[in-house]
Formats: sequence, C-alpha cells, structure tokens
Amino acid sequence: MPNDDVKIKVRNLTKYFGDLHVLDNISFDVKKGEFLCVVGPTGCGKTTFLNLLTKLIPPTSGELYINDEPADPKIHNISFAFQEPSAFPWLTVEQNLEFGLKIKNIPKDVIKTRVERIIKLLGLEQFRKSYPHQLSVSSEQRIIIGRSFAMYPDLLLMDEPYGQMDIKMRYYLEDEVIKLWKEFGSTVIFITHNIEEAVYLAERILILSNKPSTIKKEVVVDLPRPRDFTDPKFVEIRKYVTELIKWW
Amino acid sequence: MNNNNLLKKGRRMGDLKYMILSVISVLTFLLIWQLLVIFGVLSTRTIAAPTQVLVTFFEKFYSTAPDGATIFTNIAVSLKVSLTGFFSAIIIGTPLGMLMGWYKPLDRFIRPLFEIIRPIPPIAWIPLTILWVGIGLGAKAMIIFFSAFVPCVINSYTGIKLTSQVHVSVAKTFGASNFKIFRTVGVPSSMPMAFAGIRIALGNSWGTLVAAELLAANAGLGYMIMMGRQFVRPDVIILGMLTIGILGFIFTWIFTKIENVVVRWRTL
Amino acid sequence: MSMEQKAGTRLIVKDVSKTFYQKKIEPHHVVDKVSLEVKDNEFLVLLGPGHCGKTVLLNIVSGLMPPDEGSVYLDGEKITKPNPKIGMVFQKLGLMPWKTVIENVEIGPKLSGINVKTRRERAEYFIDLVGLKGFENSYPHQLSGGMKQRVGIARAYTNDPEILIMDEPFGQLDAQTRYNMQNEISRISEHEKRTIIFVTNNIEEALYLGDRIILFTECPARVKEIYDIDLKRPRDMIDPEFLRLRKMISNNTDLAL
Amino acid sequence: MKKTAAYDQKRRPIKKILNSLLPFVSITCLFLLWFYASNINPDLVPSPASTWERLIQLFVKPVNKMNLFGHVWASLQRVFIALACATVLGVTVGVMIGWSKTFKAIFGTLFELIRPIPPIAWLPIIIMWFGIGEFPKILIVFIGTFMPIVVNTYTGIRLVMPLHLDVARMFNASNRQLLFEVAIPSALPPIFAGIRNATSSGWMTVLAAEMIASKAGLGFLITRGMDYFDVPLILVGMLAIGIVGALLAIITEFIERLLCPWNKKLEQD
Repeated sequence: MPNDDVKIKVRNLTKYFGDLHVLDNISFDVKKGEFLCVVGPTGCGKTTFLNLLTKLIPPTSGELYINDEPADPKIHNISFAFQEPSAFPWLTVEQNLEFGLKIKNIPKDVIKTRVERIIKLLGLEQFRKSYPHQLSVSSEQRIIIGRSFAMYPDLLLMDEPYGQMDIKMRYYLEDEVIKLWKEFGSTVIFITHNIEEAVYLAERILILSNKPSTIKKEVVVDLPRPRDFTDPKFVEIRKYVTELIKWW
Repeated sequence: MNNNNLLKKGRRMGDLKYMILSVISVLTFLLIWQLLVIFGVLSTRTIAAPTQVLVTFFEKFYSTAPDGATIFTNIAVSLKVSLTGFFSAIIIGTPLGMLMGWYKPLDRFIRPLFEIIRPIPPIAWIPLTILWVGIGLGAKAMIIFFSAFVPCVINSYTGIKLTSQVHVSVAKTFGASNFKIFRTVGVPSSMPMAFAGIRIALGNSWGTLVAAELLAANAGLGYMIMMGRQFVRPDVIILGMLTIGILGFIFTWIFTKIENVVVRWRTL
Repeated sequence: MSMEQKAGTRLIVKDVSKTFYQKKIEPHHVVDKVSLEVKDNEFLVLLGPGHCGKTVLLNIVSGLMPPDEGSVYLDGEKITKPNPKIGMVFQKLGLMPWKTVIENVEIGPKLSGINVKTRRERAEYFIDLVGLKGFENSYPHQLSGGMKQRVGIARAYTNDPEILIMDEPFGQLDAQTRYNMQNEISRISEHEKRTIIFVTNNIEEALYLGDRIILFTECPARVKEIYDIDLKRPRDMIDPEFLRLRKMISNNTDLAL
Repeated sequence: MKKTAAYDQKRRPIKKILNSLLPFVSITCLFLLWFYASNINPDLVPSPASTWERLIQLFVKPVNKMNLFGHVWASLQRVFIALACATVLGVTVGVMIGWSKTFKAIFGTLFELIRPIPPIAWLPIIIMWFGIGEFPKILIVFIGTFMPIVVNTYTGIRLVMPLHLDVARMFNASNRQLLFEVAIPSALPPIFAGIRNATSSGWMTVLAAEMIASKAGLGFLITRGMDYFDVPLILVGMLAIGIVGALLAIITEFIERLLCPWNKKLEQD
C-alpha cells in the first residue's frame, strides 16, 4: 500500500489493566477516506481497543495520531457510534443531531445547514421534532449514525451499530452508511463480530487475535460495489476470514 | 368488526359499573356518618356531621371564631410558610445533590454532614428552631426546609449517579469539558429522578407544616385545628383536616402537570 | 366445535384476525386473516420483519388471547384457553426473579399439583439436557443472557408439551451467543422430538433451523409465502444453496423501518 | 502524550488520598463551627462537652423517672406495635384493592380521599376522641405507617409483569395460584420498600405525637428541653432520635435483603 494519504496512524498501542495484558503493540495506518473493518473473536479486547482509539481511556504506551498530531477529542473531530442506543432521550431528533456540533462551538448557521443535509439524506423530515422513544429502534440507530457524520469527523468509529437488527434491515442500513460515507468522504473504522458484514462494507479488514490482542492479518477487499453476498468471490473472502478467526 | 365494537362497549360498561360502585361507596360512608350523628350514636361533642362541616365551611368565610382568623387567612398563612420552605429546599437541595453526584471531592466533603442530618426527622428540629429563631415564619419555613431538603438532595444525587455511561462517552468523544458534560448530559438525564424527589419533598413539607403549626403558631390551618380541639369544635377540626387534605391533593395535581411537561421525553 | 383435519396435521389456524383499539390512537390492525397448518413433529419457522403481529398470533394460538375473527384448532378441538399440550418459550422469558432456576423450571408441574419428587426429577432431567447442571439454585439475575434462555427452554419442556412455541427466543442475544444457541436448539430438538413453532425475524436463523418457513408481511401480519426447506442437516451458513435461498427469501421480505 | 499517561498515573494516588481525607476535614469543620458558636452564645448553643455532660446526667438523674434508654424504648414500643398492625392490615388491604376491581371501587376511592391528609393532622381529633393515653398515640403512628404500606402493596400488585401472569396462565394456573404464586411474590420488593417508608414515617409520627401530648418518649424529651430552656437536653434527644432512626433504616434494609435475596437492586447498592 502506498503511504501517500495517511490520515490516522496508530503506533505501538499497548494496554494493561493491572497485570491483565489486553492489547499488545498494535500499529496500523488508515488512509484518508478509507473504510476499515476490524473483526475478532469474542472477548478479544474489542471494547478496550475502541476506548483507546476514542481516547476515553489512556493507553499504557503507544499513541494515536490524526494528521500526524497526537489525537485529542478537544482538537480533532472524533465521532463514535456506540453499539447500545446512545441517542439522548431528552433531546428531539434535530437537537440530537446538533449536539456534537454545539459542543464544538460551531456557528449556528453552519450547524443548521449541516443538520438539514443529514435530515434530508436520512429522510427523517417528519421526525425532526420527535423524541427518540417515539421512534423505532432502527430509526434511533440512524439518528446516531447521522449525528456521527454531521461532525464531518476526522475519524468515525462504529461499534457494531446494527447488532440487533434483522438481515434485511441490516443491509438497508449498511447501504445507508456506505452512501453517507461516499457523500462525506469520512475516514471510518467499523468494528463487528459479523464477518459477512465486514466483507460487505470494508475496503480493508483487520483481524484481531485473542488476548493479548495483536493484528493477526490484514485482508484487502477489492470487490466492486454494490456487493452481493452470494457472489462466489464474496463467499471466498468470507470463508477465508472465517478460517483466520477460527484458527485459535 | 361489529364484534369488536361490542367488546369495546363491554369494557366501557365495566368501567362505568366500577365508577358507580365507588360513588355509592363514598355516599354510603357519608350517609352512615350523618345518620350516626343525627341519631345520637356519636356525640356532637366529639364529631360533627358532614352537613355541619359544610355549614362551618361557609361560616368560616367571614367568622374568625374560634381561632381568630377566617379560613382564607389561615390558608394564606400556611401556604406562605410551606411554599417558602419548599422552594428554598428545591433551589438549594436539587443543584447541591447534582453537584455532589458529579464532583467527587464535593461529595466526599458534604456527604458526612448530610448523613448526620438525614436520619433526624424534621419534626425533631422544632424545639431547637423555636429556641433559636422564635415562632415566626422563618422558624417554620426552616423546619419545612429540612423536611423537603433531604429528598431533593438524595434523589437528584442518585439521578445523576445513574447517568448512562454511553451518553457521557458520546459527549466525551465530541471533546466536551467535564462541566459541559455535567450541564448537557448529567443534568437533563437526572431530571426525572430529581422530580421524583421534589414530589416527595412536596408531601413532606405539607405534612411537616401541620406539625409545625400544631406546636408553634398563632395562625394557619394547623393552628386552626388545634384551637378547634381546645374549644371543642369537632366541625372546625374536620374542616381543617379536609382543607389540608384537599390543598395537598391540588398541589400534587399541579405538580404532576408541570412534571409531565418538563420531562415529557420520558419513555414511561 | 371441531374441525376435520388431514392426517399428520396437529394444529390448524383458520382465518385469524386481530385489531387493537386504544383511546386517542388509530385502530391497530395487527393480524389479518392468517391461516396455516402445523404438521406433527415438524420444525416450523414463522418469519416476519419488525415486531408487528407475530407475538399476537402466538398468543392467540396458545390461547392467551382470543382472536377477533377465526379460530385455532388443536387435534380438531377449538382452542379457547391455554392448553397444557402447548408450551411456550417467551421472547422476554418472564423468568420469575424470586424463584431459583429449578423452581422456575418446575413451575408447570407445580401449578398442576404434581408432587415434589416427580417434578424435581423431571426438572433436573431438562436442566441437565439444556446444559445448566450446577446452576439449579442460582437466581435468574445471576445468569447470562444465553443461560436464561436455556432456563426458559427447560421450563417449557418440563411441562411435557406436545407442541412447543418459541417466540423470538434469541432476539436479545449477541451474535456469537446467538449462533451457539441456534446449535443448542437443534441439538435439543433432535434429542427431545416435539412439534416446534419457532418465530424469528432473522432469515439466517430461519433457514438454519426450519423444516418449513412461513413468511409473513409487515403490519398487519399476513401469510406471504411458504417455503419447504430440504437442506441437509447440520446446515452450513455459507453453503451456496443456503445463500441462494437466503437471498430469495430476503428479496421477498418487506423492509420494516 | 506518553508523558501525560504517566503523569495521570502518578497524580491519581495523591487525588485518592485527598479524597479519602475530605470527610474528616468536613467533620472537623463541623466541630470547629460548633465550638465557635458555643463560645459566642453558650446558652443557645451548648458546647460539645456540656452536651456530653447532660447525657451522663440523664442517667444519673432521670427525667420523669426514666433514663435515656427508657425514653427510647417508650418511643420504639409505640412504633413497633403500630408497625406490626399496619403491616398486617396494610398488606391485606393493598393486595385486595390491587387484585380486585370491585374492592378497589369500594375501598380504594375512600382510601384515596383520606390519603392526602397528613397523619399528624389527625392528632387533635384523635386526642379529642381517645384522650392522651397510650392507645391514641399508637393509633396516630398506625395511620402514619398504614398509608405507605397500602400504597406500595397496591402499586406492587398492579405492576406485576403481565408476562409473568401469562407464563403462569400458559401452565393453566388458577386465579388463586396467579395471586399467591405470581402476584404476591413479585410484589414483595415494593411491599418491603413500603415497610421501609412506613418505618421512617412512623418514627417521625411518634415524635410528633409525643411532642404534643406525652409523658415519655424522645419527643417528650426534646419538648421538655424546650420548655425548661435546657438546650443540651434537646441536643441529646436529637442525637438519640437520629441514631435510632438510622438504626431502624439499617435493620429494615437488612431484613429486606434477607427475605428478598433475588432483589438485584439492593445487591448493586
């Protein structure tokens, strides 16, 4: 891979909780506008990995660089779409989408145009004044995705946001994520248990090993979009990744 | 579909039946009470018939006997005292609880003092307050403050402690400062609990008011029923009790309306 | 009232409809003229998107709720109230938090007045079968999601039903636990053969488990299509034929936003 | 950035020590304030030493033929008797109006009408009816404890998860079995919460009753202090009230934990 357009650099990321060695010396690069998926077996320190990338907890050693600067949520735009429902129940759909932008003290008119754009792209016009509990679970998840993209993030992390959805819905929402990603050109790291999902979405897949986690393998997915899960090439990559995970 | 309408009607009929039943039960209760007094089973020196209470109610519009004030003066006095105590407890207690729940050092500093005050029922403060402050509005308001303060603090404290970690993390990854997270995430998410606390405070302050007025007052609803006892006027006592009950009920009702507007985002 | 039936058919659902009325809200039409048959000892999957109608249909089949129109017949007898021949694994389980695992499992026989010794033995057998030996005296809140599901399954089996209804039992589990439980349920159902009606919104799960799949529409629930699945067991989720069927069913499914 | 991480780890223990010291600091502040105030006006704010002295004296020279423990016991006894009656009656009434719509229509409405009247407001009329003996005081405390128990039992029964009832119905449970096997056990935690509320409300009501008309009990003790301008005695009384109140709360919670081991909420606390 040529090293021209690197946006995110992760260098020697290591984490101990007391004596428990969770992450071991993880290094990788993400190019600007790349869609990267991370998969791994259950209990591979996935949550820790994410919390380190979002700077929610400090690493034992190693660092994350955005545009060659050490990452800092106060300077950089980092968005995190959590697995559990994380829309603020006391804010309307519109206010939820504005939330991060307001924290960044972005001018009001900019906020307005951005939120309008997201609402339009997601087709949420009729729900703009609704509270999250008045929406279906899938719509609530779409607000969170929208809220993340509205930041024009330097780095967008997604933690299996569609874990509980049925397959049809999953593919619909995943297509929506691809649409937003292409529209905004964001740099995305998407973490999932579901290998099929990873192959469907990613340009590149990182496979994590069991604790202490390291990067076991890197798989490039260069299938054209839209992808088809019955396509023999798709099935082949899926099988390959599954085998890699089953190894240990 | 017809079938369904019938079912619906059936359910409504059921509701109606129970409503009639409860009206009958209340009326029966009043009637028995009235009859017992009329036929002299219960002495009018110890209890007044419902009709007598009603008559006294209208009399008290202008009559100042036996406690020296009309019913409206008494209501006004009681309201002034209880609302002063109640609102100062909300204004001080709720933010204090939230700040304690969010900022650990503050929690560590204030918690011990709070834990000392907490198990002492507000009524037990009455003698000390009377000696310190006298029996004016200030003293009673202070006692009511104690009764409303504790639930305000406890509930807003618990509420903010229960702030969902995910919500905090969202704000954190957006780069919000600790105070900004407190303001934009902690405070709103603890609102339902804070309101539950205020609701308890409301009940407490009304109940304590009566105690305070029974012990140390020269006007107010509590004072009115105390005087009713001294002058052997059961009608005045019962009227006082009913007024206290009805006013308490009205407060709770108003409060529920406000609560429904402020925390309308609740799922429940 | 009784109903003639073909040989091998256990349960007949005939033209069942249900609408809910609430104050201030439009009438909610959830089940619309559903008719279906359940054969003896088959693993029938009811597949439908969203959360509309399927649970209501099950409540009607199990006799917990009367239909507005139509009827359900078990072995030719009309169902009007819960029948011990039908057991149910509920979506949200409804384990009683004040009972230990074994007390939860033996509740069926206990309510029908069977003596302690017999019901304990039966409960222990099924607790063992679902792989919870050693947890008999734990309380539900001490168990993980997958283990709670196992308790729910053991509870239904212990009452010795002939027909077992499972209402989206794995909806709340994470992906990996879900795969494990899918394997478990096929193992258990091979071991203790029963007629099973399994409801899910997950096409992969439906194809992995079902002998037959009945596809429902999104609100109100109507029968859209019936598929006979004759893939050999154990099934492979990335077998081309499996994926082809999955795509076919997926394309025929409504999207429930 | 590496530096920051290390810095964080170094700073934390200091913060921890500071945090663990703060409670002592605050208690010390309280005492200093007390000393200071008692220096300015020893009549209104007796010093800690004279309060302690008064406590000792209370055992040497009892008030109304009873030392402190006698008064504590007098108050407690009233609460226990009233609480026992209120629990039995309150749970029964609560279950009845929660389970049967007919009962609710007949008694629920009457109960709702009486409920907003604070228990203490019953004092004058009860004194008028029954004088100032032991029974009227227990009756007042009974009113104060009965209400929360009924309300909680009622709510508990109403909030039984329909799913739990459905589960039992699937196993052909009779109406009686639904009540005793499902509704009542699942309502136990709210019922206990009601008893807990009732205990603290009863403790408060007994004080009020004793303050108005009594010759024994902690409420009497502090009013006596007020009447004789004996501030140390008031403080001793308040301390005893606080300690007993806290103990009552701890005991009820302990019993609750013992009897409802499945109650996750308590375990997490």
